Amino acid sequence: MKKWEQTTIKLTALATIAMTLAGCSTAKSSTSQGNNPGKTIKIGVNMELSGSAAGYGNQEKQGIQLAVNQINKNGGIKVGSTKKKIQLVIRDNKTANTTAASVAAQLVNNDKVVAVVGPAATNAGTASIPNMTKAAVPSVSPSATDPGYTLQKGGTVQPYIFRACYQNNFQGSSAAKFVTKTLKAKRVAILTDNSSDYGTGLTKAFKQAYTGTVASSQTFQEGDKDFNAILTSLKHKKVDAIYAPGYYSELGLIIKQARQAGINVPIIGSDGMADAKLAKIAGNHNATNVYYTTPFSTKSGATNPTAANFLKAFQAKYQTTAPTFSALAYDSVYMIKAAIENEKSANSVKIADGLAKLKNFKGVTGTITMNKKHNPEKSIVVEKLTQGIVKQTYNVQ
Amino acid sequence: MSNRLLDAQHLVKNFGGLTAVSDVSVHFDQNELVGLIGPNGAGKTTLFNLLTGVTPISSGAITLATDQGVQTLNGQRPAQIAQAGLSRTFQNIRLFKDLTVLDNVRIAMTNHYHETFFGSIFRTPAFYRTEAAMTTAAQNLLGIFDLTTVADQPAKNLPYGIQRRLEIVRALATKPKLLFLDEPAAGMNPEETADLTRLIRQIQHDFHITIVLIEHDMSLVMTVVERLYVLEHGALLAAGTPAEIQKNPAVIKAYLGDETTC
Amino acid sequence: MQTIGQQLINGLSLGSIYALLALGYTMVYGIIKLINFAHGDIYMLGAFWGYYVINVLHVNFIVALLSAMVFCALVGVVIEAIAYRPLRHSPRITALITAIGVSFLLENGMSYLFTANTRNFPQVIKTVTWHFAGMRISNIQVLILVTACLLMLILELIIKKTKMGKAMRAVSVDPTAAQLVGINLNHTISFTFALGSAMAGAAGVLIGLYYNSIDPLMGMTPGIKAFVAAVIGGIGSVPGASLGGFIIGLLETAVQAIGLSAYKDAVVYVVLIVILLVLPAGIFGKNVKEKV
Amino acid sequence: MKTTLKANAVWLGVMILGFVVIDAAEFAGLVNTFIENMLVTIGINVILATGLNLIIGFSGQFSLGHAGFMAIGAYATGIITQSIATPLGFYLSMIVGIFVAIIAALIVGIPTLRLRGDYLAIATMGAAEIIRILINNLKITNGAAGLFNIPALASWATVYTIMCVTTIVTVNFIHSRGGRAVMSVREDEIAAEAMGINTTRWKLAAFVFGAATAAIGGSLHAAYIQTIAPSDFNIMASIAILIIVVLGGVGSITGTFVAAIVLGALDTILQNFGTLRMIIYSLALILIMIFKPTGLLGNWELSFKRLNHHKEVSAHE
Repeated sequence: MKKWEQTTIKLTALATIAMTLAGCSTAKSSTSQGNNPGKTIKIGVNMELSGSAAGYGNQEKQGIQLAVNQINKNGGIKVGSTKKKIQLVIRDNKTANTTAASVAAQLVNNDKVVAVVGPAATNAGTASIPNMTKAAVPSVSPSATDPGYTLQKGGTVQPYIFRACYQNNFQGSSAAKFVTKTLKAKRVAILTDNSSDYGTGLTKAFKQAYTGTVASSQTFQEGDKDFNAILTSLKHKKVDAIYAPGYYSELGLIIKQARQAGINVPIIGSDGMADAKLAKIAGNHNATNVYYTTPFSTKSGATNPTAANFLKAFQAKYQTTAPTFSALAYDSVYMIKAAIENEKSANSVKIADGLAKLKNFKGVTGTITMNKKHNPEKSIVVEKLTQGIVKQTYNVQ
Repeated sequence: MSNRLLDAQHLVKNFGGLTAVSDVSVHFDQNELVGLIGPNGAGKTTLFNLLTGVTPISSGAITLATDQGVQTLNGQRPAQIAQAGLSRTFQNIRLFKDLTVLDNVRIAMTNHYHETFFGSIFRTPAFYRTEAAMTTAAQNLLGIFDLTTVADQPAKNLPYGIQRRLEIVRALATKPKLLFLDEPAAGMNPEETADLTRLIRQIQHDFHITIVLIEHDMSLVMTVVERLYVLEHGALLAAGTPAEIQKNPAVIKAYLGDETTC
Repeated sequence: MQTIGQQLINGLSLGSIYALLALGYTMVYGIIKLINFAHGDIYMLGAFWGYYVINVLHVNFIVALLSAMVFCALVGVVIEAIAYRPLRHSPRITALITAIGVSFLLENGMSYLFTANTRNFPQVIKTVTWHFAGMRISNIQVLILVTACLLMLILELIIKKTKMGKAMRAVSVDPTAAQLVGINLNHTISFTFALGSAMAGAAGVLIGLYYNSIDPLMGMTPGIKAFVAAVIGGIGSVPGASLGGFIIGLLETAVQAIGLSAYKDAVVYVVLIVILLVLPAGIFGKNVKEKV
Repeated sequence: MKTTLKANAVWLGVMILGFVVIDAAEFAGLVNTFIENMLVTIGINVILATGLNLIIGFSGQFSLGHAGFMAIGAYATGIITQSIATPLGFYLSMIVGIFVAIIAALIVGIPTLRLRGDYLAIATMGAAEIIRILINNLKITNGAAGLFNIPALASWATVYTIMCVTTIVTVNFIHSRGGRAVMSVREDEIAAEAMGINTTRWKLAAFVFGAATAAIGGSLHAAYIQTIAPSDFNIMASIAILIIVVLGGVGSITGTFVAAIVLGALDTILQNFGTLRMIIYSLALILIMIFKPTGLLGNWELSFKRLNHHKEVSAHE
């Protein structure tokens, strides 16, 4: 009987402890006052520097570094009466959501940064949100495009989460408008990058806004290299255009293989394509009749002095044409700078306030006003490639 | 006929085009000690494999007498056949090497003790009772065969002869009606073989089971078994008592012929 | 009809790429039963080698191809000697983890040294597209198809006809016994790695040229697909690897052709599982029963 | 029997002590969100790797599909807690996840577990990929975009407690009739069959058990990280868990703990090395495997029972 008793006692004890432990750990839910700057303004970078999105992450890192170098060369950011230099803390989240959360925690808690640029991908971004919010430190993602990224569950805005890029609905519907009005395409085929929210989100928005017929809707995965099967099946569908939201690595190959297969209809993509490498991968003669929506045109240097300045500096520093991801990341840093200067404080909570109130900010990717949902409102253009070169830009109303 | 235990009729086994066992009929009675001999490659182990279900038979019939009457073992999985009461050892010792001697024996008792999944993961009193009963039974068995001192050692650490003995104990732990021993004396010195002879007799006597053994050691076979089957080229060459077999001209020819070629 | 014919060509050319990669997997697996996870990354190294020798040294295609094969063979031998040889008598799962480690190292090392950017491969052979009966095939597709079949034949000849091939087969059946009859185990295994890695190198240059896009992570997905191809064909079998490659290529093409591109990989895996259930060692694999 | 109880008491003490230490450290401000993140990741990895170790280390079946079952648990929680955002909803979702994972494991396991070694590995990997691709294309799972804004219903304390409970349950299972049957399958399938062990059944039992713990891990992951996407559960995720198992020592639960802690700490420290992190990580992996081929602990287990026993023996001498 003794054994029996002891076992029961043990089991009960275990159950009780389990319940109580799970229920009540020492809760510490004081509202954070945010981080304050020291001698320098510490800005964190939570970025995909290795793993599958490393290519894009590194481009963003280049944009960030360029911006910070420029700002520091000019003495830093004016906080009230003094000028403080920026100190970057760059950390790799290896394109993993769990790591992105951990990096965010390290940046805000250990490095005590006052603002973060990144992550590049929506999912890594959303994984970081709880830790950013807990510490009351704002983050600006150059390229998290999911419409819900800046929103909480009920639809209220995430107080510390901002982005520099368009959200998918805007870009996707703009593309639909362009295809309908300018290209007058009645039948389109859609080719979606099905490995992230980016391609699928754009397709969803495009389908909602497009009034013509979608003759075919196919998907591909990041890293795919052979699209001949899909393209062959498209060939006889008699489409007027192909909408293909995705990144330049895959789109370059799609354009190349489509043209080789004799499909010469316009191919319309999104800002993930806006990269000089697109034409290199596709081959210049193939990259004709190719369009993409973008916030920033390499031609915009003519009208936008900020962009001209950026393009020149980027070319000088990295010996290559600036890709959109770098431009967006560059803007993210300057948006933080503007927020600090407007608020005359580099306290992280204040920066968040400043970012939310951002108005008519002159960025590389356009004149930006932050709306209530923390999405930047800026104009969108469509660039047309002919022989691999941007020959024409269109405005989309 | 009343004490017929296992009856195998017209067993055939083909491997691709090769016939390993052709039309062999054997039977084993209650509490009998039967030997199975034959030159290398005669199909002795294959016959064991067929009887214990390790390899499925191509054709033929195997039936076992149970309390519920005569049951067919055709098409049964080895585990089912083992549960029906046929246990065995292997020519090239197959112990659970990394597990302790005690666990080797307890595993063989799996089907005789019932623990619920819930009981085992939440350690109910019933679980402890079953576990204790199982351990006691296993230790008793180990005690009978002088293995108590090594109970906590991994099986792989035991000397060869002890491993052979453990394999027999493990087979006994399944509470078999019929025990197949595949070359139990292989690799043993005469002293160990003598021990083994005593052991086999003791098992037959104490456990009241039927034992069938494959053996090359003629001194062992001839002293211990009551009846013999001789296989050659996958077919039954002769059957009878040791005395009869020793006089059988076909057997003498087969064995002498074997020797002359060596 | 034309579409079907064209899709057949698409499938075969995609299949030949998987086949090329699967050959190396099957050889290494056949001899030391190791899933050489780094195989796809050696293929990536081959592509990068081609990229640099063509861009920097301005060599022609044949030189690039052959030098990539030699380079990759060396890399394969070095990897085997450093990372796998010490583990020859360890549990196989240990060697597998090491192979994964090597794969990570190559991917991230290359990303670190040469950035993770996608690059366009220099087009040293001008693409010529031939049209016939409404179908089209490019010279590079033909080149890859022919190379894949040729390499398969050469491998088969090496394994079946040469002394080294005999040694390889012996080692694959029983390394200890092979050593007893005087076969140098290390040489044989090194040779196998050299051969398998050279295949990957060739594949790297050819595929780089064909798709015109290379990046440090390019070996990951095709690597896994090629391994699946090798398993379908019966790992260890050279014709099996080619057959498996073509099966996967045709299958992916067929799935995409009927509009189920989202489930392309899922279908491949379903077929893989079904084939394994029917033929537990793949199509040409020998199902070795354990002797009792 | 007394030693068993004593050992159990010691174990219970260790677990409570661990909790109290972390809690105190948190209270004292030694553990901030960053460290907490690391600890939780380690805890979830322990749960996942313990389950996989049961499959690989104890039943000897090489499964490479753990992430697929993890995905099922994660999505069950992600979807259900969207509408029932209470702790009760969380536990309910975990149970649903376990249930679905068990069904999936049966569907996958019954046909494939007859395959051997690497063939089984590749088949289970394929099965996990099929699960992931389905999730990637379903509406309810929100496709490739995944789910975010999942209510934060798992604290570190929840993870810690559930880690302890799953470990106890797993270890208890291993040290039972069923656990021994499972190990006999690993040791020698033919001999196990000949001893009347229904090997198919026990292999399946271990596989399903492992799948259920994977679902628990996934469920906690979803509720703690609050974001899940199909790409979190790809082949590399399965491999990450496999690495923990092998590094710790196949067949050693203690080893799994040690490896999860070592790798978790390493990963966190490497965050300071920027882009070099994965290079250092892979080198560490290769070197550990070369110098410790059977893993950090081999198949050694920490046992207070044995420790106690040794003490008593030495006291008597």
